[in-house]
This record gives sequence, C-alpha cells and structure tokens, in this order.
Amino acid sequence: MSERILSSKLYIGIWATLMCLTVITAVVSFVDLGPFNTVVALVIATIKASLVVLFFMHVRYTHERMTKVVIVAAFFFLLLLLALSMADYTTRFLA
Amino acid sequence: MSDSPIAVETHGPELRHHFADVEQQRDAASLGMWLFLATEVMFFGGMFCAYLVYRYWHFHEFAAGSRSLDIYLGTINTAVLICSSLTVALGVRAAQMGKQKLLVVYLLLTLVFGLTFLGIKGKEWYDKYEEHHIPGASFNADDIVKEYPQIPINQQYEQTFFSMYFAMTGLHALHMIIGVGLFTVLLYLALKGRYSANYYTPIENAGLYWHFVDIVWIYLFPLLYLIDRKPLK
Amino acid sequence: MFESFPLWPARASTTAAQVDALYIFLVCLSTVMSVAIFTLILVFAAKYRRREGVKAEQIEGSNKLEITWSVFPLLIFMVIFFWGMIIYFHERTPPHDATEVYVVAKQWMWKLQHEEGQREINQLHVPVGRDVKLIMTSQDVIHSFFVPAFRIKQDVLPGRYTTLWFRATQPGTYHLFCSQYCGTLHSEMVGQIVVMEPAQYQAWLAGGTPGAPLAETGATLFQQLGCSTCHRSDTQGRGPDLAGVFGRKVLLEDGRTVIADDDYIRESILAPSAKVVAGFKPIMPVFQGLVSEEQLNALVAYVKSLGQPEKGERPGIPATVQPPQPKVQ
Amino acid sequence: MATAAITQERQNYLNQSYGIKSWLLTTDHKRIALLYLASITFFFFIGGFFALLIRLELLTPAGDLVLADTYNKLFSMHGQVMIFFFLIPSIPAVLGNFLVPLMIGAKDLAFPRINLLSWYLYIIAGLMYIHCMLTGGVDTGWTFYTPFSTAFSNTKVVEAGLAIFVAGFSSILTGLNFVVTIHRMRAPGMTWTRLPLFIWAHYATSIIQLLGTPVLAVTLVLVVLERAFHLGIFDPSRGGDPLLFQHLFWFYSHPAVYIMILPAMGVVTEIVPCFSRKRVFGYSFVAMSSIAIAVLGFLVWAHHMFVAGISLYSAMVFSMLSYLVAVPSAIKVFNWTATMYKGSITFSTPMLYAFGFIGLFTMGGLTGLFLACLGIDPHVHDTYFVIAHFHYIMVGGAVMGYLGGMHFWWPKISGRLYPEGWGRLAALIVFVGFNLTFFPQFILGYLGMPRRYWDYSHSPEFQVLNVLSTAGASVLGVGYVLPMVYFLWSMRYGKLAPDNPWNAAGLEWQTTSPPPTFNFEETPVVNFEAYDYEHIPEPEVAVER
Repeated sequence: MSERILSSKLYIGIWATLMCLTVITAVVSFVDLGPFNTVVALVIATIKASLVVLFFMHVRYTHERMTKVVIVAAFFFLLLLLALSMADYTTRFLA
Repeated sequence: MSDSPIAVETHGPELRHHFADVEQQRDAASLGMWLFLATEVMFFGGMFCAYLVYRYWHFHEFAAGSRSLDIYLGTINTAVLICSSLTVALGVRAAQMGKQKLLVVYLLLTLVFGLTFLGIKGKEWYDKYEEHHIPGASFNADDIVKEYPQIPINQQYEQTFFSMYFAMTGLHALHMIIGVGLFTVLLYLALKGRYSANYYTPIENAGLYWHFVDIVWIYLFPLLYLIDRKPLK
Repeated sequence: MFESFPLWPARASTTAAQVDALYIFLVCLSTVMSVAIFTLILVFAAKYRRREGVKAEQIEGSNKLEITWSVFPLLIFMVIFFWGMIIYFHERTPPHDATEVYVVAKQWMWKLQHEEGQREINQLHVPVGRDVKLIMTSQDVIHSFFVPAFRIKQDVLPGRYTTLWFRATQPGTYHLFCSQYCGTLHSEMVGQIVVMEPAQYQAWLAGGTPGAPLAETGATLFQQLGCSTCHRSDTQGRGPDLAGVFGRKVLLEDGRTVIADDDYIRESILAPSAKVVAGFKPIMPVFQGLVSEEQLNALVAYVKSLGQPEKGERPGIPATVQPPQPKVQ
Repeated sequence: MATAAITQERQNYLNQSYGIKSWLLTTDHKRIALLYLASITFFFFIGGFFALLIRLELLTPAGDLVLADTYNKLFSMHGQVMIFFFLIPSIPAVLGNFLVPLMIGAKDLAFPRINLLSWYLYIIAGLMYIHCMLTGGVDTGWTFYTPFSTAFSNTKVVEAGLAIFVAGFSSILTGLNFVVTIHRMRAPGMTWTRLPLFIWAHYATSIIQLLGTPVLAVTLVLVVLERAFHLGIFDPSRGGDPLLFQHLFWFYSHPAVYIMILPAMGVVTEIVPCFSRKRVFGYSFVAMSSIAIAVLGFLVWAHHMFVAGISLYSAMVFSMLSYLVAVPSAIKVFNWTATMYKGSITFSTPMLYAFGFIGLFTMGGLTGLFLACLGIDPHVHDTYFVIAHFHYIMVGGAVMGYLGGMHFWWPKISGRLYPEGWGRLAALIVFVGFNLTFFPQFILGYLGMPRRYWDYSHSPEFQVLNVLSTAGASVLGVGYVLPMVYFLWSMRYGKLAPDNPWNAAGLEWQTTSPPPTFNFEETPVVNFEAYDYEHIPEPEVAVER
C-alpha cells in the first residue's frame, strides 16, 4: 500500500465538484427532459460515486490490482441480480 | 502478491505475529476491507433490486411519493454527507502525514457532519410520521392523492413506495450510526495518540467504510427524491 | 395394509404423455451416463489397485479429452433444454376455446366454479377430451395446484391470477394436491379430479346443484355495485365501454398498451388507477376489500362474456377514443 | 519421518496451553476449527433428530405421531439447522479453517481475531436459534416464503430470521478471511498453479459467501420489517409481490448449494490423487471449473420458480443457464475418474467416502438435469423428487465429502489414527443407508407425493416407499453415529499418528501431527508442483492393513 499522499487542494477540488453536481442534479430534476430525467440523475450519481471512489478512496492511485477487481466484481454481480430479476418482471405479463 | 518469506520473528507492536512484514499486513487489511465493501454492495443491492421492480410496476405512486419528500432537506443532507466525506479524506491525509492534532480535528468534524445528517434524517422521518406516511395500519396517503389529482394513485402501492423509502433510508441510517460509533472509537484512540504515519490502517479502513455509506446515499438521493419533479401539466 | 404399490403414476392427460416421454428419455440417459461412470470407476479400481512393484503412471491431463467431455454433454443438455422448452410452452399456452373453471384457493381448501355456475369444493368434475383452463387465485398465502396424473402444477398466488390447462384422456378419479407449503393443514388441502365420459358429465352438470352461470352472477353484481352507471355503451359514460374489450389491446393513459386479459380486468377492479385507459380519468373507486375472490371471478367472467362486439365493428376499444385533454404521465 | 513417540512429546497446538480460556479466547485457526467442529456436530445431531421424527411420522400414512403444526416445525427447523448451522459451516469452517493456512504455508489466517469473531457470531446465532426452537420454533419451511412467513405464520419467524441473519455474517467473515489469506499469505513459491485444488474450491466458495450471503441477509431484514413493522414489501395485500421474495431468496440460496458442495469437491480432489498415487488429471480444468461453478451458480436461481408464476421467457433463460452450470460439475466427475486411470489405488476409508461421493454426486447431478428441464420440473417440483435430488447433493455429496475429509485429516487434526476397520464399515453403512433412504424418494416424487406433507392417508399407495425410506434412515443414523464414537475413542486410545500417514503430497503433511501453534517450525519454501506423487514413496503397508 504505502499510499501517495494527495494534496488537500485536490480533495477540496473534488469536494467542490461533488457539491456542484448535487445542486445540478436537484435543479435538473425540475426540468422536463422526458424519459431522460432518470438517465441524467443516474449519470450524475455515477459520476459523483466515481469521484468518491477514485479520489477520496484512493483507487485512482493504488497499485493494488485486486482493489479494482473487487469493485468491478461487486458491481458485475449487482448488475446480474438486477438484470436477471428484471428479465422476469418486464416479460411476466406479455401475452 | 507478496511472496516474501515469512521469517521475521521480531516485530513492533503494530505488526501481528502471523504476518511477514507490515506491508503484507496492510495489504491484507486493505483487501479485507474492500471485500467487505463488496458484500455491502450486494446487501444494498438486494434492496435496490426491490426498489427497481416496484418503481417499474408502480411508477405513478413512486413519482407521487417522491414529490412528497422534502427535496430541500434531501439536498442539504447530500451536501452534509459530501462534506463529511471530505473531512474523512482530509483526516486520512492527516494521519498519513502523522499530524495527530489535525487528525483529531477532522475526526471531530466528521462526527459533527454525521450527526447532522442523522438529525435531518430524523426530522424527515418525524414529518412522515406527522403525515401518516409510515407504512402500517395508520398509513394514509389521502393528502398525496389530493395534491396530485393528475396522477392516478393507488394507496396500497403508495405504501410500497414508503416501505421502500423507510427500508432503504433506515438501513442507510443504521450504517451511518455504525459509522458514527466507529469514528467515536477512532477519535478516542487518536486522542490517546495511537496512530502515526506508520500505523493508520484503522483510520483508512473506517474512512473507506464512511465513503461507501456516502456513495449509497449519492444513489439513494436521486432514486428516492428525484424520481419525477417535472412540472405537472 | 399395502393395498397397492404403484411405481408409475396414472397417465390421464395429453400433457402427461409428453412429459413421460421426455422423462423416460432422461431416465435412460442418466442410467447410461451413471452406469458408464460407475463402470469406469470400478474397472479402474480393480485394474489399477495397488500392486507390488507397479508404480502409478503420472499423466498431466489432456485438453482434447477435457474439451470433448465439456462440449459433448453440453450438446446433450441443449437437446434436453429445447425438448423441455417445447413441452413447457405447450403446457403454458391454454387453447383459446378452452372451458374455463375459476379456482380460489384458501387455507386449506380448493373452491372451484364452472362457467355454468356449478360450485365445487375440493373436487373438480371434467369431461374427457375437452380442454379445460383453470383461472386461479388465492385468498391468503401461496398454494399450488398439482394433479400428478396430468403432470401439471402451477402455484396459486394471492393478488393475481395464474392459469393452467389440461385435456383429460382417461376417465377416473385422480389426486389433486396442494404442493406449495401453506401452513398447518397443508397436507389436508387435497381433493379429487373426477374425469368423466362426456355423456356422464352432462348428466352430472344437469343433476348438480343449480346455480346461475358465472357470467350471469357477474352481470347482477355489475348492476348492484353500480359499475353500470359509468361503464355504459353510450359515449356518455365516465368509464370505458366494456363490450368487446376482453382479449384486445388497450391503450393506456401513459402510452403503454396492455392486453385486456383476466389479470388486467382483475387489477382494474381492485386497483383501477394502476392502468387507466387512455382518455379517462382515474376516478373509479377502489374495490379492494369490497368484493370477494368469488365475486371478482364472476365479474371477470361477465366482462369476458361481453365478448366480441357485433359484426358491425363497433369502436368498442377505448384505444380509438381521442383523449379529451392532454395528460401527465 | 519422526517416530510416533517423539511426535507426541513435541509441543503442538493442542498441548500448547490448557484450560477453557485458552480455547474460548484462542485466535489459532486450528483451535477455532475444533470449536466449530464441536458446535456443528451438536447442530448436526439436533437436525438429525428432527429428521428422525419426520421419517417416523411418515412411516404410516396417517398423521399419528405428532401434530400437524409440530410436523411443520420439524421439517422447517430440520432444514434451517442442517443448512445454516451445519452444512454451510461444515467443511469451510472446520476443515477449511484448519487446512487453508497449513496448505498454503501460512502461520494463520489473515485475520485471526475476525476468525474467532465469526465463531462467536455463529454461536450467538446458534443460541438465538435454540432460543427460537425452545420457545415455539418456526414453521415456515426453511425457505421463509412470503406472504406465509410475513403475514400468516404465528410462530417465531422474526427470531429465526434474525438468527440466520447473524449466522450469515459468520459465514461472510469466514469467506472474507479465506480470500484474503489465499491472496496474501501464501508461502514463498506457492504460486496459484501450485495451490492444492482444495484451496481453489474454498476460494470459489468464499466468492459465493461474500457476494451471495448479503442478499439473503437483506431479504431476511425485509421479511422481519414486513412482519414486525408492517412495511408492505412482499405481501400482495399490501402492494408487494411475493415472487420478489423468491427471487431474492434464491439469488443466495441456489448458490448456497455450491457453498455446500464445492468444498466437498475440494476434499475429494485431495483424496482421489492421494489414494491413486497420481497427480490430478487436468489440474487447471478442475481449478477453473470451481470458479465457473461459483460464477455460473449465480445465474440460475429462478429454476426454483418455474411453476411459481414467473414469465415464460425468463423461465426459458434460466433453464438454459442452469444447463451451463452442469458442465463444470461434469468436468469434475470426469477428471476424478480419469485421475484413477493407471494409478496405484488403495481403499482406505477416505477413498471409500470419495467413491461414495462421486457416485452419489453423479446421481444428484443427473437428477438435477430433470429439475432444470422446463418439461419435467412442473411435474416434479415441490415433490419428493426434489427432496431426493438435493439430499443426494447435500448429504450424498457434501456430507460424504465432509466425512471423507474428516477421516483423511483426522491424523493431522488429532495426532491419532482412527480404527481403519470401523471406518470402512461406517463408510459402507452410510452409503447403503443413504441410498435406501433417498432412492425411493425419487420414485415417490414422480408418483406425485408433495413435500412437506404430514399426512398422506388420502393416498396410501405412497406407504411402501416411505417405509423403505424410513428403514434406510435408521441405517443411515447408525452410520453417522459410528464415526463420532470412534473419533472420540481414538482421541484417547487411537494409535499415535505419524506426520504423514498417507504419504500424501501437500504442505499440511510436512509439519508435525498435530501441527505446532504456528504451523511450521520454519516457513516452508515451495519448489514443487501440487500433487507431486511421483516423488513421494507409497505408504508402508502398516497403515494400509
């Protein structure tokens, strides 16, 4: 491990970005984008989550391959759960 | 992969006997923490799955329920959590550099933000109680039905929305409470000068946990509060 | 004590024959595969048992063999899969002209009602050679309608309909089991399927407890509950005209379309706002808790009986109605 | 090799320290393994006792031994005890705990204190469950299906659910410990391709424990919330969908079958090469098939729901995916068989269990093909066919593997030899008793006898097969008591074991029997491949006898 020490400026920059994105996502939700409201909300949430993971959680700077493998694996299995469950719900009442 | 020989028998107090060296121990702790977070992803994943299914089935009720939540409190709470994540990150940084006093300050700030979040959450829950939006025998969504006559609302499915709301925010809050407990212990130990630039694994791992709980909220916020805020026609 | 000791269940439906054929195929296949493996193990065990002076021969492995015994079973598995799928699709797609029987399960009995109005408890009389479709729901927990002699089974869920169909081939009396654990007397939730020759069945129908046909009961309820004040055939109604709706596609307020099947009608009675027909407001009262499962079945049967519109192609389908005002999703 | 007398004088993990405290506060993975051994054996016999009562009740068609409610509690608690308190911890928490560090040349697991914590969580869960049993028990079946569990059952559903929730965390922590240990604690030279396949199997198992168990945990939390706080999540009368519960439940509970069977496969993969004196045929295929089973195992869960009311199309997808997971299982069976080819085979007790495992697992696996088949499943679902099938996998497979492993490593664990003659006899009794118990149930199932029936007086034609099954169960019971008796006996009176009684490959055999507290006097350096039987002499006839 012996992580690199990141500058506090970087942290504050990330924090400011996160705050901006929070305001943006709240404001955008009042604009009618049709079905894209949900998409935008989720994309912004994912950007925010990625910033936290990459910088606050140091994944961007780690030399550990396993950390990344674990993250990818967790989201892969989460996706399996969601996708295969929805496979039932979206087709259940098709005639 | 550390294939280094496990030969060193003499070691400092922070190295447990069965590890070869400090680096192996820290690598192990870090991997363990990330694996734990992976299990947490699946734990919340089960609930996200339920949420997704019911949102797909009962979209109108979810949209109306979402509108009835207080978006100002929700946004403020998101901001509070992001601030707490910043103080955690800075706290870990202080620990890395061995600045013990600074570490204590950041831990304290984190606790303050964490408790603020829980306080606001509590206020929101209390509002739900006042509005009879807590699922159960006294659940009543007449106010929502009246407020949004344009949206067809089934009260039962509305209850499902609030069930998901309470289950998700409740388990998130439980994680926050655990986090606050964790950071209180860290604060105590930091005050006793337990951590140094050589040994700050607990700070780092608790930090990872805190960030994870933050990420869960980053998703919960749009999923619960921002389902459908477009102006009604 | 042991009156009979069968090793094979009675085979009394068209499905049963199909399932048995696949089952026998699978039994043979499994027997061949396990005998092959067991023989190999026994032969190796005997032939290569430890002997003085004979050393084991180290073998690394063989990619060719590995691929063979991965791909080959997979091919066989796919045959089983497709064969099974064909049977399943057949078994899960009821013929359109099937006679319908409504089934309500509750802890711990089966209540069945024929289209003609006959009610039965824990017994179902059906004629040989006719397709029978069961429309099932539960009043409490999950049950499962299982007739071994027909090789059919379907869970019966509260809050929605599930369906099942069969065509009996052999007269006789067969077991009806509840196969989904449902509480204390799960094992007493059993009954009989009585399969009769058509003539006998007619006699049974005639001699049975008289009851109004299901649709007729439904029609009365339709009046009593006041449904008819809004669901009218003139265009003044505040609800869509129901004539000819059944089985058609319906355009919904939010742009989706659904098929107006049993489940949709059921849901529209219990939770009308869930899928509102385009052009109408979500003003219909909720009937959840106000009608029993049996009454619900009667209402569904009535709506169904409104059936096809007359030849003149009345625009009975609300899909063609212009929405009176723009709507929010 | 050291002589027996010297072995005993050396310090080992058993005589390192004495007293209750030295056990209850130990962080030694070997002692924790023994703590687990004692506790899971306790639960095994509780679950077995329930099974006995179930079989006795079914001896006659009428419900004449116990009340219907009692019977429902018996099979529910039999399932929950056996699955959550015996099978899931069985091989991983006992043999895995003991052997994973030894096999990779580590001093301990990566997190010894978490290891102890996970045993305590198990004990807390166990006590909670015992409390639940003593105060009325639970009657939901082991599956907790909603809305029965959340709205209709009037038994201790919440207590049982919370107990299993806690047991789940114990299981998660064990898996977490294994993954980290296998990644981080391997001895110098112990590369991934030199790992014993037992380790690969445990690695795969741990993946499932880590990613599957939390979903069960949250599902149980939701059940508890719905039952205790009236949230409407699964109950259709409160707007929920009961099938969602089944989706979430089986997302864990189908892979959970692989938590039970994969470690047993790992055990068999150690035993077969040792008693054939050969390296494993197709090492990399066996290793990768474990991983494949773990991953594909997550894609098949809805084959438990073909008649539950899911969509036709998703049923089709899940059926096809279920056949995919059968392939890696088949690969394993073929490779074990091929490993024996041109070997030098002896028939000690562990090998007899391995034979039994392969035979019974093959039959369990093949009948799995029936259940994954959309054409057959609607008939045999929820009948005794399913009961027979999963007992062939979990008892014929997992328990046979567990017993085989216990015999194989008993000399290492206890430092004593068990009586070989009795061992073989018990293996034979278990095999015969097992088949007699469960084979008739396949026929019963196809005849249509539904599971969880307390009374079948309306269909007395099922009786003959039930009598056979009950007779078999009593034989099986004897087969399970025997090993416990002679293992206990051997701890005091058994012959002292040499370090490597089977002349087996693997690091665990290179240390003393029993091993010292830190496993190896010197950190081993691995410069040989796994299953290097070419360079290991065959054992003396003395052990073979």
